[in-house]
Amino acid sequence: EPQERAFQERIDAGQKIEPKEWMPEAYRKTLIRQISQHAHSEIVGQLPEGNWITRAPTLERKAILLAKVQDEAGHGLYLYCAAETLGISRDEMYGQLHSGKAKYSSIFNYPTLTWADIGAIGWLVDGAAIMNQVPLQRCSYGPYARAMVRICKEESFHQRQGFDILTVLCNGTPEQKAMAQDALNRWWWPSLMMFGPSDDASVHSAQSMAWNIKQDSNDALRQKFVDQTVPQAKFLGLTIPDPDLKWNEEKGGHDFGEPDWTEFFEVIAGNGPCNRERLEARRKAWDDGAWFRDALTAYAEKHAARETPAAAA
Amino acid sequence: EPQERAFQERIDAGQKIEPKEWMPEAYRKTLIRQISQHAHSEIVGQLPEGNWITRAPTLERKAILLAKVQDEAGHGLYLYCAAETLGISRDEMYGQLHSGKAKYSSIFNYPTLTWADIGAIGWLVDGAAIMNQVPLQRCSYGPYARAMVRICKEESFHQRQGFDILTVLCNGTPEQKAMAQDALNRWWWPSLMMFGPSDDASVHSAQSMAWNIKQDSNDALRQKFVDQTVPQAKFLGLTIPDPDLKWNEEKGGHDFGEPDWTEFFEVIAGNGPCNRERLEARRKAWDDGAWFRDALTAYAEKHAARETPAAAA
Amino acid sequence: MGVTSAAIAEFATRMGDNCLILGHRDSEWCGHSPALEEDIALANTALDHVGQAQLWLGLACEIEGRGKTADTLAFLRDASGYRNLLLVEQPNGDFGRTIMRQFLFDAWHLPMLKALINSSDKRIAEIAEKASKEVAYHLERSTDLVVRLGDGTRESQARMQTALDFLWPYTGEMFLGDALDDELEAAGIAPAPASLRPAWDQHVGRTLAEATLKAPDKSYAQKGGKRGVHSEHLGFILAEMQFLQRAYPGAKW
Amino acid sequence: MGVTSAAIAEFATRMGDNCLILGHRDSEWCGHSPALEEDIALANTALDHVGQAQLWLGLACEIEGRGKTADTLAFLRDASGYRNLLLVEQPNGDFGRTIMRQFLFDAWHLPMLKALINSSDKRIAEIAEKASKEVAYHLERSTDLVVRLGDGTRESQARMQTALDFLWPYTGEMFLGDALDDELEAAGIAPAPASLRPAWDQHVGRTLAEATLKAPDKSYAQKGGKRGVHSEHLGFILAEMQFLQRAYPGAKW
Repeated sequence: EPQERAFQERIDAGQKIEPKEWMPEAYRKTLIRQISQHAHSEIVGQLPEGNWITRAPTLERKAILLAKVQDEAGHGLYLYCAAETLGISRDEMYGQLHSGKAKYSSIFNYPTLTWADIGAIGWLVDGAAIMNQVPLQRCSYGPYARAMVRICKEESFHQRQGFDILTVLCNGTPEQKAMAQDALNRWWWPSLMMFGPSDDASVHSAQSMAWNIKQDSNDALRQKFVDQTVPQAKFLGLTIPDPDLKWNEEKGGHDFGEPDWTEFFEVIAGNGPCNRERLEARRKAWDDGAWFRDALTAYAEKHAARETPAAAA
Repeated sequence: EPQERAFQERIDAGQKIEPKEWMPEAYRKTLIRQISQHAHSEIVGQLPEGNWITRAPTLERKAILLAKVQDEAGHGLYLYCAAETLGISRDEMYGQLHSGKAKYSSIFNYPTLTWADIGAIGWLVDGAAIMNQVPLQRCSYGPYARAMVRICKEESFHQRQGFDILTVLCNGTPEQKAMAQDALNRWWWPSLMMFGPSDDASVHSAQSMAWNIKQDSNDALRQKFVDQTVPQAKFLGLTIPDPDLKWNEEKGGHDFGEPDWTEFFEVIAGNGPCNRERLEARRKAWDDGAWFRDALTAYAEKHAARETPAAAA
Repeated sequence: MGVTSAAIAEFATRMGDNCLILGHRDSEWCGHSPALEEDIALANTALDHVGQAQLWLGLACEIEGRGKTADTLAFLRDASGYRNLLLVEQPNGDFGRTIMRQFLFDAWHLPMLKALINSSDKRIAEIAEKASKEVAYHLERSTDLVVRLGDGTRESQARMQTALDFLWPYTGEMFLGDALDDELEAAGIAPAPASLRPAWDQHVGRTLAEATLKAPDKSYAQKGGKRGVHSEHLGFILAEMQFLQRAYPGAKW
Repeated sequence: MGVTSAAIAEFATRMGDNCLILGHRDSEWCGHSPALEEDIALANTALDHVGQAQLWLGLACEIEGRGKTADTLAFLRDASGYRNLLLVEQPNGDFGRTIMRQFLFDAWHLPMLKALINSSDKRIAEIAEKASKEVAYHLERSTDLVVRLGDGTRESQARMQTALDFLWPYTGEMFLGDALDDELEAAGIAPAPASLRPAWDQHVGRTLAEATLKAPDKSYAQKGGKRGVHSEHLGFILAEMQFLQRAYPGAKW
């Protein structure tokens, strides 16, 4: 396996792997799974936020939210393109999403119930996503790393916008402040679960780290997220719904409670509050749009056919 | 034609014609057209008012409106039954409605744009309908006359409810009063048109009158309606949108302007604001409900089939 | 009697909100149902539910004693203030899903009301007495339709099974008690939610069997409605329902 | 210049309301369109329209000078206060109808804005200048899609023809002038609506021909939007759009 050794050496040396270069089959498969799952998350992620576009409270907020959801579709596009460089088509990936074979981030199976949820998603969900994604800008697969550079820039913008929504609510009427607190109560634990279960023992994770397509342990990222978020909540005047949360001087970080992993696995298993609706919405968009995609293909073929004979003549 | 003469004599004597008795084919056809059109009007009439059930401003108003729309469906049912006694099935009549062959009252092709429209429909549209319908309680065809007795009782109740809605609005905020005036402005002329064009010269009308399935001329009813409505508008403090409207001492009634018959014929021709939507809604209800009706039929047949052998054994 | 009035008011709100939201959903069918008889029947059901909502919410206001009315509660609370079960706010879907939703709810509603007739709180008992007559008829009707549609054509059976599968996860919430329920049960005011399960299981089981339908094996219960955590649908219901009261604050109608 | 500020404010409101309501309709597709590229493109169009609405409604408020903002107008007017064309409030239907509606509107919007660039009112000219660049792109895109979908498959052609037939009666309103339009035209502030017809006819005619679609012969114009008499759809749009501002009066967001 000199090829594999050489491959690993290049990765260890911090070099980027590019599409046409040799790579182990498992590396390719792992990346396809990871990138397409990430792409699907962007696409499905349009739905909970899109749910409030028509009800955004001001024109400015409406415009910002529209732009954000549009960015997410754009991220989906970059990521599908990155995955396509590994030899899978976008339609295949959609097929996996619609059949339930491919996953997307479980966080999007929670409902957006108030306008404050739009703030909380930006602050917490995008915040957690960034924490996962920033290291990926330096990951070993070139197209993925480059997509992440663009995505991270926009995500941090989104996070600030979410925080801004909450800042305004927390400085608003008592009802608005309560709305913000309620959103934090509902989104806090699902956000912590975004980093996945404790992965100390995971062989899977070890291989991904060796390949430099995962850089930090789930627990380390979760700790980092908590430590970053606690002072922000304090700034907002909101209470994090965790009685076990406290500063641990010794470790220089916060101690915090254990998320309800039973709930996590239920949501993964399809029993979250919105799993069925999200998938149904995506399937419906796809099925209802078949005629549209077919028409564009037919037009392109007719057009090509019309031009070819002329060119040949 | 001694049969026809005898028939006419019975009618002239004020006797009722019953389903199984002999009647001229033209009488039958005219009645089917008139009754089914009336039934269709009740059914289509559910739509403009139904449009505000989910937005009724109080629970009490919601309940009243629900009951009213339910009554209309009930009226439809009586009338379809009355028409069925003349040898046409309900499904055939639906078919004529859905194909556009049968008409319904043009008034329901106008939209309900505010809550005040619900008041205006009760006051003006039901008011005009009652004026048309009261004499029909004494019409020559028994089943139709009896249906009209029930219907008229409920309609006059509806009219009072509509007037009550407007009374509250007219005694409410300036915005509410403006809403009421706006509704009157939009519903006044279409209500006058409900009596149909001037019918002095209509042979059709003359025959219907001879058969006692129409008792008054369109113009006479329209005059009666205006005379009844003007003082009610005054009571409400609303202005009828007709600059030519004034009391004529000599004739003991009001002079009033001519409705825009061009508009009337456009609406009849399908160009009213809501013609397409109304018909589309009814067609969709029918088509989407096919599986439901089929299932009930299939169940009844299975059930009958299961019982028959047992009974025969 | 150690039960605070607040607990009774909250209970009345839960009952009233179920009626109000289900009545709203039913009323969306007005003029659009598959047969004229169904237009009439469903409008009638909606009407009963609106009337029941008036009674329950009226009671909640009376107890609270701050001059609110049933209308205040109906039209001026945002979604997080609503206490209805998730089941009743689910979209209508096809007519089969609407009937199935009604059936699953009625089969819980009637035993609940029957138990409430013996409530130690007279006001609750009175409302339950009145409502139970209406709801007995609702259940009779929805049961009959579930049987006929389930055991109808192949298509109708498939539609009813799909409806059942879709709605099933929302039924568990009806039987989950919380501290409030415990408090009310201890005081003889309302039955423990779990105590209604056998009657429901029996009626639903028998009906589904007759309807040739099969209840899903798994049953992860979707919950939250009773404490104000709803689905994304309720916000849209309220935006529509409350528009006039919100847009013209303080006006009389 | 005999034109009252009120007339200019009303005109700006008409322009702004068209953008706001069409933007709202377009935004309903977010996450639900037939292809990812369309999600992006339609969100972009919606975004442009919301921005244009802010400018036009902002101008209307500035002229009125009573401290209102574009948000006040957007979120606190009931339907009868809205001045948009009936065309833009029509339901989305399938994606083909949405594209066709956009096309028919864009083909009017661009000539309108181009004419307004020469408005004697500088503020109007400035908004038109900015918006026309965005709208030129909208028209390019919707024209291209109409051609490709019309001349695509048999099904897509049928869908686009159905969309065209459905929407056609709402196009006449764009070219009907009233006293306000006369006043503004006389003052060189805005073009006579009828003057935009030839450009529209030409572009639409050419595009439909290329798309193998046929404009309906008859054209009874549905009208009323410009004077606040809308279809039944607008009320539902506003109930949803305005919910938060109505439910939490005076709050800042």
